Amino acid sequence: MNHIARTFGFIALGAALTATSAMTPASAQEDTIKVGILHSLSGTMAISETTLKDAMLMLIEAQNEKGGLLGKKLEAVVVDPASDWPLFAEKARQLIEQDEVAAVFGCWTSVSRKSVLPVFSELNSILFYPVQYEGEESERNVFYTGAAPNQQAIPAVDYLMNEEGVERWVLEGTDYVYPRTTNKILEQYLLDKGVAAEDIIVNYTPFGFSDWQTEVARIKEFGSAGKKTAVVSTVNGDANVPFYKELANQGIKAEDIPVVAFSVGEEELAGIDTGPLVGHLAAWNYFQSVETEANASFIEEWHAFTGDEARVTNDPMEAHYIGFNMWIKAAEAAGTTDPDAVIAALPGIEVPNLTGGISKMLPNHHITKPVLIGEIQEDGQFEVVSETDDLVPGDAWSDFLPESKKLKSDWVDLKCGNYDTEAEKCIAETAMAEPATEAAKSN
Amino acid sequence: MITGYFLRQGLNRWIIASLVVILAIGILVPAANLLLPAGHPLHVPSYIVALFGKYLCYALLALSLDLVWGYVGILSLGHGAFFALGGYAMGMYLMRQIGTRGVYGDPTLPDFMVFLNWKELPWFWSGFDQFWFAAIMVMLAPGLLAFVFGWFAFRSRVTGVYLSIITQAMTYALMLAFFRNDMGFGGNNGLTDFKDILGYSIQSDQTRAALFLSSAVALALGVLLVGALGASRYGKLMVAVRDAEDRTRFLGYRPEFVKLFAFTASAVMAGIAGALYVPQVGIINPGEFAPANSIEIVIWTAVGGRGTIIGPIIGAILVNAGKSAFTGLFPEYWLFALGALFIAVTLFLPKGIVGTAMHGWDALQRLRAARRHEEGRHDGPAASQPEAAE
Amino acid sequence: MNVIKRMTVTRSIAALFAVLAVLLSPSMATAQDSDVALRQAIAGLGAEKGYARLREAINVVAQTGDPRAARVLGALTEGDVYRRADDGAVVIVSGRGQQLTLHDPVTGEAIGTAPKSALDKVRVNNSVRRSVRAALGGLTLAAGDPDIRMTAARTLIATPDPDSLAAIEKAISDEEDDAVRDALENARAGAILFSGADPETRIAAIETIRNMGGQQALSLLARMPASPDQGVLQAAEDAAASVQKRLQYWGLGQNIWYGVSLGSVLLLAAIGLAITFGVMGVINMAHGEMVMLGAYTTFTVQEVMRTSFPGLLDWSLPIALPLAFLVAGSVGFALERGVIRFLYGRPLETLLATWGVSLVLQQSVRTLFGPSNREVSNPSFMSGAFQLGEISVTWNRLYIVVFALVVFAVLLYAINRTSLGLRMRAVTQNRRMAAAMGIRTPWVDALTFALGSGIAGIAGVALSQIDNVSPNLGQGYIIDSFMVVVFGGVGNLWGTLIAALSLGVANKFLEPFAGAVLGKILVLVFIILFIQRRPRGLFALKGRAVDA
Amino acid sequence: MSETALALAEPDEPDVMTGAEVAASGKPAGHREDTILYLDGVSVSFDGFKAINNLSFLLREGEMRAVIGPNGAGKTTMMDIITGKTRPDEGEVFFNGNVDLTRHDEPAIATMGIGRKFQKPTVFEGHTVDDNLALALSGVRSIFASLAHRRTIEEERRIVEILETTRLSHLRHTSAASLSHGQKQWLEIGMLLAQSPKVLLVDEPVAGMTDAETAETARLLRDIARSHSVVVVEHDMGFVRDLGVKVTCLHEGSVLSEGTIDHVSADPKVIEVYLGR
Repeated sequence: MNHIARTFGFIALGAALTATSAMTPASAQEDTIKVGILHSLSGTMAISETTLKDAMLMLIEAQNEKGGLLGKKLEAVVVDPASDWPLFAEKARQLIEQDEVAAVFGCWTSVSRKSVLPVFSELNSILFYPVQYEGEESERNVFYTGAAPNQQAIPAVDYLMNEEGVERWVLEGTDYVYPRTTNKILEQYLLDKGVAAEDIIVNYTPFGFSDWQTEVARIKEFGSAGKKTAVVSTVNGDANVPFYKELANQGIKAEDIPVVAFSVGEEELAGIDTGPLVGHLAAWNYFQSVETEANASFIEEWHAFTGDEARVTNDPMEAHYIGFNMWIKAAEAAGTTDPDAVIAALPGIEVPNLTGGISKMLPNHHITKPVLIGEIQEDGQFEVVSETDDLVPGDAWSDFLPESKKLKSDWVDLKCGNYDTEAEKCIAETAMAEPATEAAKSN
Repeated sequence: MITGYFLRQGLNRWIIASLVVILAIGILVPAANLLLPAGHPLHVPSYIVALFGKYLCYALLALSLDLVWGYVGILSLGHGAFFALGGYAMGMYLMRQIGTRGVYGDPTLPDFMVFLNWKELPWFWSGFDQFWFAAIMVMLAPGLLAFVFGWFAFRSRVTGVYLSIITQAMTYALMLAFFRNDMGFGGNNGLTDFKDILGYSIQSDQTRAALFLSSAVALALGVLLVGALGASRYGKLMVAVRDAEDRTRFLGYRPEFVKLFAFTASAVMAGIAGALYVPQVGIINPGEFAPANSIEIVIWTAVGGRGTIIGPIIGAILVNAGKSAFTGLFPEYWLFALGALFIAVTLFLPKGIVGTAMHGWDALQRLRAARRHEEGRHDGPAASQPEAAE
Repeated sequence: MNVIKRMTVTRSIAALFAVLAVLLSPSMATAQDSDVALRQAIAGLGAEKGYARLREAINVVAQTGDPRAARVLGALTEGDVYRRADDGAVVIVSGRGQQLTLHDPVTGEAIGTAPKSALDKVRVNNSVRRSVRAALGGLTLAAGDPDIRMTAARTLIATPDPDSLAAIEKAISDEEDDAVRDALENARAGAILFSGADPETRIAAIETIRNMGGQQALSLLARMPASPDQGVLQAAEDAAASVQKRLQYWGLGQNIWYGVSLGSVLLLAAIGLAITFGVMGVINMAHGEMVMLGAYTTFTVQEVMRTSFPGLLDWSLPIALPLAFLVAGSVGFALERGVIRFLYGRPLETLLATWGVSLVLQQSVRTLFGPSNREVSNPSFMSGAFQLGEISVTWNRLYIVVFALVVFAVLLYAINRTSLGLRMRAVTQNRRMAAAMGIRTPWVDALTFALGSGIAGIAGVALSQIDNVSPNLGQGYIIDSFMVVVFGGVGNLWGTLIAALSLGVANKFLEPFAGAVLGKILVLVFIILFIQRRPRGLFALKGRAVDA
Repeated sequence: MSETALALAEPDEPDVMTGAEVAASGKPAGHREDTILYLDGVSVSFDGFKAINNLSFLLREGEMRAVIGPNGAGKTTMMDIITGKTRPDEGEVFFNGNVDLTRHDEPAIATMGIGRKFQKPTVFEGHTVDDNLALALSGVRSIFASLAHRRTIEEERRIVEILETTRLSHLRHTSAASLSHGQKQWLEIGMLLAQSPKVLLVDEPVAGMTDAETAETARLLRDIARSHSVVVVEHDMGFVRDLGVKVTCLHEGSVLSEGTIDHVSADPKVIEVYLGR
């Protein structure tokens, strides 16, 4: 009998929960503007994304202290998509449809972004995406505040070629779309620069790869052929720690074979004993060690907000900083948070970044950023060894991939994310016309 | 005719009741979404339609697992693989439907192949531009995998934990394989950015309603199928194999074929669930093969009550609704709640929610029967539904 | 404003120069004259910004030929050289925090302290470090300690320079240590390859290089400038081929080593599971989290050592071992008492409950320690690698292999020879009989589970040395662990050992041909097929079956 | 559960084995063609341990035979070999004089007409007594046929008949899980009968039964033996005596002695084996 009572209790609980989940929007308060935060707080990506959630909460709090936006307070709506890609889409839908957020800041992996894209275009909302990515995309509803490949990979390779005299290249990456695309672009770039094909090897390992012995030994062997060798690493997340540990233990020093990474920042280094890694490089658009006033106060604020002096800042955080400020400025300019108005207002908006420059939102929904090359220091920070003179505009479509060379994105004049400059037409538009004819046929 | 067959199999009233409920939900929810205006108190927002559509697919998936676990006693820790294969088959069709609307405007190649410089469509992508072909593959791919895998495993009499672990190895290997970009299935990003299905925009409320209804119908058919199988002599045989495999063998049955049939049928069901799931969530990626996902399916089934028909359905919906609610309400703490739920259910409701309820119901019936001194009376409700065995 | 991480891992170069300075002190008086020149040169290090200028300044310092220059150059690569803001003096700095101790760049004597804000760091990059290294090579050939001379000779081999031939030849004639002389001979041969020497000399040098062997020889032969002489070319080609061939044999050994080392990691990960799952039949999905707890215990111990007992830092691993065992063991104990004991006889349900436990444990750690990776550094005795012929063996891997085997042996002993082990076996074989004989079976169950969990915790200590310490740590090992235990045969410890090692080696042999991903897939397919052949694993346990 | 029955299983009562009658033992006499079961020179070993060593055994059509022997004598392994569970390393095993059983697996052998009851009662606990018997009934064995199968009147009649034979009629709709130990044994015998086998192999049918149940079981088996060939493996000497049939005593995997119960129990080799250690 006891069992039955318990069972019914459970069912009632379940029903109550379902009901609550459906009820949440009802409690929406009219006097706030909601901002969605869509970062994984559990699962494999929590490692990287939790910090971004905290950074957003800090930015929103700071903005509210300054008086909010358009006379209203901002309210953060945090959800946990749990590193589960379909759940990203579900949560995005919930944020936009139920919670009626004005904009969403979120996603880290390419696949999570791809998963939410249709939701944002269907429900016409705004996503700020803060992570360096493979490019080859420009959506009306998405603003890319992280680096496109030309804002990270190519300047890094230039530095190694010119400053370190590297002639032989190992492109080591995790097997997913960002490394694949980046390496494709780099390979073409290197070949164009006159590097012989046999002086490039490309290698992919799975996610979370932890046994690097063979791979590192191979790099060592490849590097002992006499020519100066460097590793361009697009190894992702969890696999980095064992990778660097193995590099250090097999005695690969930065002076011999430098490794330049595009996915290793201050946050990732916090998990590694950096002593043996001094001199290895990373290319980003921001380092915590950059000495500017804006950065110093940002870091101070961050430490105050988290109550932890040891918390580091990193590049995607700066991207959110820029993106958030751009959104505020655009909404103020438009006088509303209505997505269409804000989307129209965003291109051309300029806000200071943390490295002393002014970043600008471009018509292709990417931004201008400086490219910094940093060497890992003993204290887990980077020391900038090279910096581009000007800000580099983000390029949605790479010039080093045959199919995307001809494409151009311009949401201001052309109103198109993939304009074919050869055929002089917008691919998305011509395609839009087609299903109508098809539907007509089927009727 | 078919109905007649099922009726002859003596479907009990529980199954009929759940059929009615499922179909009613299948019709009412989309109707409330489409017909009622947004402000109406009974209006169901599209968000809920998409969400429940997903739950219905999960319910079908859990039911398919229940067929092999609850009835035949095969604990598959790799059922996610069949689900994902069905999903990929559907995803490939949806990819081909994009046509020139990809970002590069290539008429045949999906975007991910274009930027990886693939020049032509791999052979295994051919045919997927036809819905009928994709529909067949949705069932054939998981069915074939299950058949081949089962053929070897069951004939070699791999049982118990060993079987569970190799099913896990199977889905893990498939996950690694599908993660490889060289496989030609889009690697980690999987298949996404779908435009339309059978000529209807995948984002329209009408299409979504139709998909919702299809999921409900598929689930109802699943219930019907499992109910009919369970009530047939074959169903008794499944339970017999679960309880005493050796005995069936010495009675002249071939338990490996009993298992193989159930395993294959279950894989096909899982594949259909996957195929309906993909257009509703808009993405299929190798993460669906992750062993953790398969374990979750087991958990839904167990929470609801394995060996019962409505148990896994209720379990799948309840756990996922809880997950949806918790991840929004307590994003930082929902894993505690979920973890605690699993522990509590195993400890306090070993037969699952429905199993326990039925047990209570049975006890009640028996009590009444005893009071009326009706000896030997066959009490109906749970008789055709096997009890969860240890 | 940031945590200043431990500034110096005791790295070989730093130690080397400390020793060097002591050894050179008697010669100080005679070096009085060059003192001014050296100080002047050193002042140049702090003069101008820009790496190119810095490199020039380094060469100026090196050209003084004064062995005492090694101190400041060594400190430079460590990032310990600062420029005092007020007077522009170059100083070497030690200590941490805001107040730093200053040292004279020539003598190394402490010359007071200064706040960090009053100092500018002399920034270095890779190319600067390379310049320093090259400069040091020449400076240390005359050192008193043969080990230092050896290092110098090795540096010379790696950076062949015809200009240093004279110096090398002088060093050879002065050298008394055979090993160092051999190394110097190799260095000379290397330098000759790059010089314009006559063909005979070069062929002889090629012969020397060929005998030296190894990857480095191959590299030297590949890099040497093309010679118009056919004989030289032929000799170089032959030598390269012969070196290559030798390397191939060594490569086989290297692969086996990699495999054994991967296998030992698998063994460590799986061995606790061999108890909780193999012996007790609990499908323990929280096993990975026990490993994770062990890793986090290591992290905590290391943090405590770092902040409170810096002298014991290198001992944090040995200290963490028993603690990790206790932490994971008591969590295991609590888990058994609180959850699992209600589930005996229902193995598949333990899967559910322990899965729930694993979620809770993961999230607890995430809440307590934060979601990001935590740093657990290698103690100095586990850093680096040594050469065994042409096989490069990293110390941390070697320690892990040895450690895994020791854990295995201890566990085997515990189960077969101790009274708990005896009771454990009695209970698993016949619970009722054991109970009838007065064994407190619930107690034994709890202890057994605690033992399995504790061992997993110990594994976590070892794995923290090669992998991420993050809340996801356990998830990465759980599947592999189950594969190992099942492949080896449930309930058989020896099976687990053999399975772990053979899967490790198989994986490493497949990796070069098939790539890491395909290699792993092939191993999984192999396991699936193998289980078809032997449905109870490699070493099937007779009689009692852990069956679902 | 009767303690006496268990005690009887221990062959420590020499008085049972008095009145010896000497008969020839060793290689089975007679031709393969006349037998229903024929084992000759069968050996099987597990990891070096010879479970069956050059065993020869034959059973004529309609005969009932009791097999006794100490633990580890190879009784169960012999059954495993006959039913196809274990393949012999060497030797011949024939059914009906001409069917080589070593070439068939368990289901095939079962359908040929060899039924087996396990030492530990094994019934389908998730089913009722009725369903247990229905599943055992000879006939439908293919998966697809079983999908559409409906119970026929003939089947119904047989079930009722078997229920009566096994005295389980009043428990027809009870779950097998709730039967007593003895009832499970009978149900399993009933399931064997439902198979309509030619030969029944019955492994320790009275283990754990009360005296009354034991006597009842002996009666049941004698009934069955009228129309079937039966091999009974049993420890309980009183029960074997009750059966009143020819006895084969196994030891270390081969036949030690064969004949009437009096003959076998007086055989000095048997006494030595049972008491000598």
